[in-house]
Amino acid sequence: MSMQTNGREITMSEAINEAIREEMGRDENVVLWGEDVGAAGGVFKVTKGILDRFGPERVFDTPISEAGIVGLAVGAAMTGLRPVVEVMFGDFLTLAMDQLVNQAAKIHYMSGGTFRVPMVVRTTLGAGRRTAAQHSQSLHAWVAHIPGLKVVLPSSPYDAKGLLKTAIRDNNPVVFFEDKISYQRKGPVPDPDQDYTISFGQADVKREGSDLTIIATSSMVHMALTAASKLSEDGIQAEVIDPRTLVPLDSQTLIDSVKKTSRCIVVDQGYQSFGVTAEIAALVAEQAFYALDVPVRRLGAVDVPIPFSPSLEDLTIPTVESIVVLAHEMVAG
Amino acid sequence: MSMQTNGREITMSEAINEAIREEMGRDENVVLWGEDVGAAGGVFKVTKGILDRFGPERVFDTPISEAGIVGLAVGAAMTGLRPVVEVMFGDFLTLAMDQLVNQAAKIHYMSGGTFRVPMVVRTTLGAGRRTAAQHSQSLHAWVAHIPGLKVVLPSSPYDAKGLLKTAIRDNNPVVFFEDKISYQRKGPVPDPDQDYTISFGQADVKREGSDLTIIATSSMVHMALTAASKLSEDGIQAEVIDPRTLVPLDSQTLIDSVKKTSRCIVVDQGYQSFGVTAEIAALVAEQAFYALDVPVRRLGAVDVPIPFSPSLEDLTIPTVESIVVLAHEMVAG
Amino acid sequence: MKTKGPKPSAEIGVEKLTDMYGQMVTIRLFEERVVELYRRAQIPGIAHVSIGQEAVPVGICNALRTNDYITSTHRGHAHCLAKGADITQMFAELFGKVTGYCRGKGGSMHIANPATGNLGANAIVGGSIPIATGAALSAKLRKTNQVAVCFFGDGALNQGVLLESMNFASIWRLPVIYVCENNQYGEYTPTKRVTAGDIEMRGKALDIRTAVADGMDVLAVYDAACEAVDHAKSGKGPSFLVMETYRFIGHGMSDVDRAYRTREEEQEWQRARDPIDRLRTTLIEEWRLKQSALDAISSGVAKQIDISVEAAQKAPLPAAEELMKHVYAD
Amino acid sequence: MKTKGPKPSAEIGVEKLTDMYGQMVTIRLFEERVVELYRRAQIPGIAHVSIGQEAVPVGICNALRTNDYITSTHRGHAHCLAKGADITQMFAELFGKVTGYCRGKGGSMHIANPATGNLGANAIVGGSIPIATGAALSAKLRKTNQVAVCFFGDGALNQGVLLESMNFASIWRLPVIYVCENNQYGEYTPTKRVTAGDIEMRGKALDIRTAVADGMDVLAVYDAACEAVDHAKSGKGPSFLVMETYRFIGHGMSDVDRAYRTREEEQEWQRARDPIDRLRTTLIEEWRLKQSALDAISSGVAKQIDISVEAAQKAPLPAAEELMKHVYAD
Ligand SMILES: Cc1ncc(C[n+]2csc(CCOP(=O)(O)OP(=O)(O)O)c2C)c(N)n1
Ligand SMILES: Cc1ncc(C[n+]2csc(CCOP(=O)(O)OP(=O)(O)O)c2C)c(N)n1
Ligand SMILES: [Mg+2]
Ligand SMILES: [Mg+2]
Repeated sequence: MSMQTNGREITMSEAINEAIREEMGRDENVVLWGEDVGAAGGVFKVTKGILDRFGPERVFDTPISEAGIVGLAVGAAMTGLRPVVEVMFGDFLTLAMDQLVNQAAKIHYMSGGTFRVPMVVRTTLGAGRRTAAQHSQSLHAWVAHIPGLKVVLPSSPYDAKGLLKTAIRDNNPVVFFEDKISYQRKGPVPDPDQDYTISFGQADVKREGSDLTIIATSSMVHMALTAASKLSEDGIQAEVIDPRTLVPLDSQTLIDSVKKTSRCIVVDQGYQSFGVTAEIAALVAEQAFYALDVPVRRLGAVDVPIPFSPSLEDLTIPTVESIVVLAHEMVAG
Repeated sequence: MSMQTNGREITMSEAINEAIREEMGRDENVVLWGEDVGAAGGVFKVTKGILDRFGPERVFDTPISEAGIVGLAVGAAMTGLRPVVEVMFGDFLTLAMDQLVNQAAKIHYMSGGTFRVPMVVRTTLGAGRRTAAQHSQSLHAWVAHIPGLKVVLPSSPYDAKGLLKTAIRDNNPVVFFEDKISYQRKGPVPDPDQDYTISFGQADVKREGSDLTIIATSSMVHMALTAASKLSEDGIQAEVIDPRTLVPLDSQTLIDSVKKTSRCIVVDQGYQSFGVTAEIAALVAEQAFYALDVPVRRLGAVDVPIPFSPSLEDLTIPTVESIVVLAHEMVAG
Repeated sequence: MKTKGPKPSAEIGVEKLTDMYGQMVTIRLFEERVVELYRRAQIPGIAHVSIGQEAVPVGICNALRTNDYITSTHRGHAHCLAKGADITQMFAELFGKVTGYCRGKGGSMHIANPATGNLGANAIVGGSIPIATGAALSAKLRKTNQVAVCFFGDGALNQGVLLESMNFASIWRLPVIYVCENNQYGEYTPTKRVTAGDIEMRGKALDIRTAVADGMDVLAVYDAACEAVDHAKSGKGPSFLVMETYRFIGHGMSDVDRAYRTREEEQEWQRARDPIDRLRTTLIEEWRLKQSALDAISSGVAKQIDISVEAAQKAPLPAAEELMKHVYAD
Repeated sequence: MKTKGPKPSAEIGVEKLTDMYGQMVTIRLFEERVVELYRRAQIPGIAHVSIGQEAVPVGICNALRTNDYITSTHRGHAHCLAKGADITQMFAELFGKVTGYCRGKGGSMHIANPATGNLGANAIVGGSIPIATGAALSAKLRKTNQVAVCFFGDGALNQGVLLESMNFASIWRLPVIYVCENNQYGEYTPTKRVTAGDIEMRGKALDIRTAVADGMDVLAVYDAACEAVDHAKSGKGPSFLVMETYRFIGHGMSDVDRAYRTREEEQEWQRARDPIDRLRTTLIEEWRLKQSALDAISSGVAKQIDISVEAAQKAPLPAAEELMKHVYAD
């Protein structure tokens, strides 16, 4: 961390709210829309008070039209605005993929660099809230697969604020994934008057260690950190790295760590197959090949539609326990 | 290959057409719809003559409504039909992802196994036709990422016919990706009266070899086979394996091969990052770890929106040359 | 194969009316129990109830046969019950028990039941619209003379898939009935603020037979449904029914202040237009039923709910092996 | 800031009319050359031309200012030209040359040009509808008094995003003009067979000002556009214009037998309703222009096209370094 935080602790949700307010204050072209983001402050209350602060000229509640929400942002971004729009649940990205993938992602390239599409789509990921298969997916791998989009996955209030401010200032379409389950997680964040941003493509070493590298994304970072604490009690020093942005990806930091530790676990909350853990594992396995003592291992969500029943849902997502068990296995041999 | 083919050679397009006809003949619940699939026989002429053969009660031209095309199939499949629908270009899947991913893929699971969704979405992948960024994508990695969907990528007329017949008989949603560029490719296929199917989850060793395994999908299989011939002139014996279905994936055949050859290249036409090559490479790097002499290497599409200009487009997709160069590099050390 | 449609309300007699009364009471008490159980943390996740909107599912489903199809929404308990769902299996599903309709895998927003033609609730606003349309296409092609009813809220009016589906239904004259329950809000946003034009025009513009009914009057709903069913079953194609209604409480369990509307507005609907009170009055005044007979229905339902909740609570959770089951059908 | 809209055709005089004639001729000859170059394999990929439909882009774009926005479709050359594109850069793009509007990266279906307010052609049917709507929102919020015109074909009428976008435009009264070029077919399918109801009802149902015009009469198109622009620029919101038109040749370059329609039908449109012939007749009969003056326009355009094609052919292809450029903006 690069900034003094004065001991101030705020939640992830507040950090995001602050980032939006500060950027809206800084640049009048930043506007906000989405379902119930205005008067109600969003279903997760993340945008609370922003309508009151900036007024109905810059903050609008929309119809339930995800393709339209994203598509209008594309047109607005091409013509001078910097929209920050919300797609309430990441699962609903499915409805907006044409506008995101065929339009937003490609317009700068297809137009030979003449048009830019500076927009942010804030959306969510993550299971664990017993909301079943259509409200629990983590579809960031899809977005990361598409050239032209940037993908951000903050794990702490500090990162969320700094990364969102960067996203809003970026001249490209950025998809910003928030884990619903961490909205109330608190962490140190500098005072609002201290303007800071976090550059994309800079992984953050959340904990140093020498025996094993755990690369984890979004709220899985906290699972990894807790696992690392437990492992440390058993004499295993795990390094925990958060890539923070999948696109651009700071592969160097990941590879350097694995070259040092010789072992690597990749943890992510998306479906494991054809997901984020695959890309990172393939990359590390290639680039740190000669340093590896044991195969790179992956922990993603079990490849099933997320079930409703708590007794089943709890089996789908990587846990502290599953990380610890795997780490022991890898260090043992 | 398991069937006598009597020397008959037909195109990929004809093979697909035959598979649909045979299954429609076998089961009256098989119905066909999509944009211009009826009277015009599809923009690629793949469904030519099927309307005449089975009549307008079972073959319909639809409006340009991809979400509807796929969504109606879900409802029809749940209630007794076995729709085979066409999404003309794979790029347009973006418009139908909610129905495919949140509905078709999940209904069997979410309903506790009470409803089934036996439907096939035929669509295309592949670049090289100078149709630019919105008509050249290969988005099969997305579909493979979603539990509940099956994903088929035929590389030959024989495989296309046998796999499509299996797809139509399968009780799950299957997405069948056809490379536009191979529609006119010919290959041996048994006579129409010889009913054969190819089981999902069985990779096919298209060429045996001992020095290197090339895992290739769809039309990349032919690139790989041509590369293998060239390599063989240089004394390098490459084994070429076509997984044929990504979901289910026959990982065992892939791993066994790499254990034998100690080297592996994965070739696929989707964007390389967070794509199909990542999953297969990660899998092989983990499961054949101790057998590998050099890191598993990947060749996907360059991570750019596919450009229109031939001079640029030709740089985006893996080529025979790029496979050969990489293979030499890997065998050298 | 033309089958006679259902009889209109003027012809159905007191028995059927009383039955409909009982169904509305069942939904009301079921939903009230859901709220209570949710508050006591017995129901995990999220849940949306239909208190105040009972006339729509009951009026519509009573015009259907068991094998006619319905699709439902995130606010789906009422549709499932009106189409004949078993209360115990409903609660079991809400609790995430393996004895629930979806073996605990679906929960509140995904209850489905082939035996009653219920193709499933759906947590994607608008998500079930093409599904119902596809079921209607299937019925037409298989010549089964079934009809498919698609329930959705006013919020779904602005999902593109509505246009696509209705267009399909219209050009192919499919036996589907689109039922828009306009409860005046989509979450915290008034429908009028985000929905252009008159709602019924969305059907008319696509050449679909359209009717507006008072969604707080179960008999008006039922009659509108009978006509639409008749229309569909005689091969004339789709209908679009707009039902004016109101949810008496919040959007979901966490929506308690309801700052987006006034208490006066709520009271107006609750006092003057409660669909259960209304049918009760009709039964007493026009059909001379005794208050006590109607009270007995309520207490019977209440008892049934007690029994069901208890049974569902005792049922087992799904075992770990269930996790990997049903990802793919055999 | 209310700006006066454009003058209706009755007031614009012969100079502007002749100019519009020249624009239509330019499009016609441009497209004919495209067909020829395509047949000679000089244009890679796919291309869709607007021969027969020239009146719509020309009539509409002449009611716009340079900084007003347009979005276009897969059949987009005409819109780009009518909005002021340079012919040489157009051909260069079609050839995949680095001097093209998109540095050869876009091709026929993606020509975009900020200098003329052209937000881009689009190869996704319906794909540009929300983009134009978003540009209109942006113009409104930035108070620039610009209008955004969204061109699309009849095929896009059944894409859900149309409903979503038009609803946004209506509720927020956005300065957007939706121009449906109904050329009677979407690929090989007659529009009527797949499109329910009267097209204009799709606008009316959403409370959008709607007008139907003869899309083969450039002055009728122009007048309809003027009214819509006036409406938009005076803050009254969106319009929906339905233009009846016809493409004289196939859908794309490979569509040669056109089995989906009769030769008689084609000839009816071509002989009686050619928009260029029609304006030519008006100019000669009502404005007393000489045939020779009009012929001179055509030959001037033809010469310009020769020069442009030659220049574009000589231009370089993009170098390999271009591949990785413009994936992301700085
Ligand atoms: C595609 C999609 N977008 C947003 C949501 C979140 N959401 C759940 S219910 C709801 C409001 C739906 O309103 P309406 O259709 O009127 O139904 P009601 O809740 O009033 O019964 C919203 C926005 C969703 N579930 N699906
Ligand atoms: C989303 C999408 N679906 C299908 C296609 C394939 N396609 C290209 S043009 C076309 C017909 C479009 O018809 P219309 O909108 O009437 O335009 P026209 O070609 O008649 O000008 C189709 C189906 C596409 N490009 N995009
Ligand atoms: Mg509502
Ligand atoms: Mg058309």
